[in-house]
Amino acid sequence: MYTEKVMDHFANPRNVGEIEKASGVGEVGNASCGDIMRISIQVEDNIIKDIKFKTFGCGAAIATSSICTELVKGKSIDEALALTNQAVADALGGLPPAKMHCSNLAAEALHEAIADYKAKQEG
Amino acid sequence: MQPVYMDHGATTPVHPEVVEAMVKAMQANFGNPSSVHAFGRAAKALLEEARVSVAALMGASPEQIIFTSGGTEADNIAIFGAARGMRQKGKGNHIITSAVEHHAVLDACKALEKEGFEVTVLPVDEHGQVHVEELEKALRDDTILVTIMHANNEVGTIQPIKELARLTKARGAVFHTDAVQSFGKIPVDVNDLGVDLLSASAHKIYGPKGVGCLYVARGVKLTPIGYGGSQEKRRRPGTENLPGIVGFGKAAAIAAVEIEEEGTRLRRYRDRLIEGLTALPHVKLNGHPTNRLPQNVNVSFQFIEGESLLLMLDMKRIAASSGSACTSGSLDPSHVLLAMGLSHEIAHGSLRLTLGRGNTEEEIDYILNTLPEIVERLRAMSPLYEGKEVVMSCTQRR
Amino acid sequence: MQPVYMDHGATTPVHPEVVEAMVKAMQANFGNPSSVHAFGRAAKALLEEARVSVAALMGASPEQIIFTSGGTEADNIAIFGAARGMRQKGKGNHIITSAVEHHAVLDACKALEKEGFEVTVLPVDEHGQVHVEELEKALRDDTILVTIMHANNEVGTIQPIKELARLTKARGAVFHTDAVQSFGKIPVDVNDLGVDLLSASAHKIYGPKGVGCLYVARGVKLTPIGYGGSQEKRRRPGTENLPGIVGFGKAAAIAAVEIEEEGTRLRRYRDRLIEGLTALPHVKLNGHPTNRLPQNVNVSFQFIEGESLLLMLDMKRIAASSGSACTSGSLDPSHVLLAMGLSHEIAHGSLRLTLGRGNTEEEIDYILNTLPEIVERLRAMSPLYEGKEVVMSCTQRR
Ligand SMILES: Cc1ncc(COP(=O)(O)O)c(C=O)c1O
Ligand SMILES: Cc1ncc(COP(=O)(O)O)c(C=O)c1O
Ligand code: FES
Ligand code: FES
Repeated sequence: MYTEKVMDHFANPRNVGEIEKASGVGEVGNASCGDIMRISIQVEDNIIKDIKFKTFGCGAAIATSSICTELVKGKSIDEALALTNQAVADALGGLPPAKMHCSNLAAEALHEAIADYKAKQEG
Repeated sequence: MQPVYMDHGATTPVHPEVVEAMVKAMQANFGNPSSVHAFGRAAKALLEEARVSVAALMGASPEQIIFTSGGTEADNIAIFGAARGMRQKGKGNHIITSAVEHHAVLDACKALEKEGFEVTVLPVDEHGQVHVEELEKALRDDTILVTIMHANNEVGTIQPIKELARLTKARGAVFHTDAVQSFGKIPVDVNDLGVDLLSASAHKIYGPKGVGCLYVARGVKLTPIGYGGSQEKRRRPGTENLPGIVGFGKAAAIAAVEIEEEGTRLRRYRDRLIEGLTALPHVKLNGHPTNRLPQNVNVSFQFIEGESLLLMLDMKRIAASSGSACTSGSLDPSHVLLAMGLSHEIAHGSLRLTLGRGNTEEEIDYILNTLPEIVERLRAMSPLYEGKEVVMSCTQRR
Repeated sequence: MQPVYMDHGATTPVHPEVVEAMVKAMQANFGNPSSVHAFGRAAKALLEEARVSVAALMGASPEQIIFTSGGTEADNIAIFGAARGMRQKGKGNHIITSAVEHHAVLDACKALEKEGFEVTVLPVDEHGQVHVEELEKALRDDTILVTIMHANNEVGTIQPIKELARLTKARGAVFHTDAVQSFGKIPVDVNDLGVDLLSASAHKIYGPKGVGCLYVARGVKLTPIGYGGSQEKRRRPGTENLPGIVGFGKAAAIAAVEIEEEGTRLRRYRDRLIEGLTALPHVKLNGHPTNRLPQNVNVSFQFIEGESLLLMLDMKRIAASSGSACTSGSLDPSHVLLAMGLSHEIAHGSLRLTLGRGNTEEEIDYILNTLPEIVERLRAMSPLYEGKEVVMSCTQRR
């Protein structure tokens, strides 16, 4: 069902947790549909220095959260914003069709976290 | 350690003696039971022998058993057959079922709604039980069919079939029960239960997949749903699945001998699991505390989701199942858990362990030792869970 | 001498490698293909492997194959499904079939008549063939489904499916063919034939009883006839008959290798039998002289009745079948033979010998040596027969 890469990120998720005093936090989904994802980022000089996630969801949800943090850690905000759900799925070697929406969530949570960061900057 | 199979509610390993009987039926007795020659007669004899053995395990007469291609088809033949048959006789138009039925029953009833039948779906209580008073309220003069399962496949709750059937028959309607999960596991006697129609399936009792049966009491009219040859009194046409049926017969014969002892053994394992798992924080037993199948354990772990739990268990070589929608790719979690009043979130965190012949005391220990760690690990990743149990990261714990 | 099995049209022995594959599927891979754990994934892999192999033997893509519980169910899913599906789309109401179809097709069409569909039954010629012009005449703007078998089970006549399908599809109707008797015996290619739906059955090609499949071309809408789980794209719900399906896959793989050589071999036996038997007095070949299945021999012996003939053959350890009503307990003899214009009397005297893998040259000799005596013996008892061949009583002859 899942690729080896998915199972690797599921079994050994990278960057699990929560950043205290994060620059931005994004949370998407709801428990009724079975996915909740929260991503917190620490930004310095427009670079994502640190990123952590917490996820309530299926194997694909956990794996996409994990790879998403790995893909953008150390990247600029603009590079992170360019990350699409397809890129997340591709980085995992693909997802089953029924599980594509899980990768949406990871990208969305990241974008939310960046929006939160920007809002704080402006505010 | 061998992989631990605790998903007997989904399907069971095939008993070695069943395999043996099936191989013999394919090698030495491959004839078509409808043929008049020696090959045909030998096949026919095997077919009828299996019918005797399956009938015996439910206290029926052999001629009351129709072999089908599984539990789903048995349910469909019973429900479409009885509903259309009764309507043709002008008896009415109203069907009653429950909210926790298998999809083979629920979706058949939904399809009948499109044909103009009216369907009442009875609610269940927090343990998944149908109350007799609910049926009493729902029964009408034009009720023609009541279909309520004997034991639930997800939470193991056993329904008061005897009372439900008596009430139904007093009103002149037909009573069907889906006994796919109870047949061969707890005593099932069609006369004692007082049902008109009863479905069972071989692959839940160490028989092969693709075979089931329907008990049909004398005098019950069924409009066929399939057309073809005159096999099984025209109620289920098509060349009989002889090796499968022979396997079902053998499985029923073995179950008849083992049912009591196995029931006692599995009940003990079940209770150990329930006790051990519900002792963990934020865990809830699903289903009836006592009136449940000996082989069924169903618990919800708050803050975590079922598929991830199954995958982690799988990595520890434990096979189980869940009522989370994420395992099925659909949106809503198990309709059974929702009907019992569980929130979506709690339903998503459900785990079903269904025990069987091969399970051992050591396996119960293994589960009880392995699960807490996995649950804690997943909770540590969960944004819903902020308890202090997560002070140590799970990787350190390993 | 071993008993001589010449009833492969009714069912075939299961190939030893098929049995082996099924045993493995039951012992090592008993999981439910819908389960997410390792047992389930292994079972799922086997299921899909079988689908590839069955699809390959008919030039289809695996995702176009739906596994069913046999040829009968495949026919029913196709016919009810397409007819109701097309009517729902408002395409019309008219179905065309032929007079020589299997009961799984004919009786399904009859049942649809009760639902308000109109059914035209095409006649056949004296060889059992449907003429393309007859279809041309029958097609209407509201024709939604044409169902005509590839090869006949009783007389082996092959229909001009390619032309029939082309004509049908040019009028926007769905074309179904029952290929239960031809699949694995003669080349069957869904694209070459140009059909939308095609039924096959495992137990006619040395696979197990209780499994079949339906090919469904892309874009063909089928209203389901069964309800339950979401297996087989909801077109055939219920836990998959995994050992059976694995056996079907294996049987198809073997057939792919053997089909040509076996066809040539059986054609030779067939022609020897036809030549030898029709050389006897008052014997008539039924079915097409050349355009027939390699394994099918069907002759009528005037003045005698099929069941007695079968019983006498059975005493000589020969297993065969007949289109006589007496073998089925009904009143009318084979509808196929009657549709071909045979009188009741001649139809009653029909004998079908269907050849297969196990048959040998010696067995052909044995039949050719044994049958004349039996025929003569029965004729000697027949009030219809007053020929002088009966001067000597048959007991003296032995
Ligand atoms: C309660 C119940 N009914 C019906 C079925 C369907 O049986 P089968 O898989 O044999 O079609 C099942 C099992 O899947 C079941 O648990
Ligand atoms: C032409 C034809 N169609 C359908 C069937 C039915 O197939 P099954 O016995 O697998 O249901 C048969 C065989 O019995 C057949 O010969
Ligand atoms: S979280 Fe449910 S499908 Fe991914
Ligand atoms: S002669 Fe006896 S049934 Fe036909």
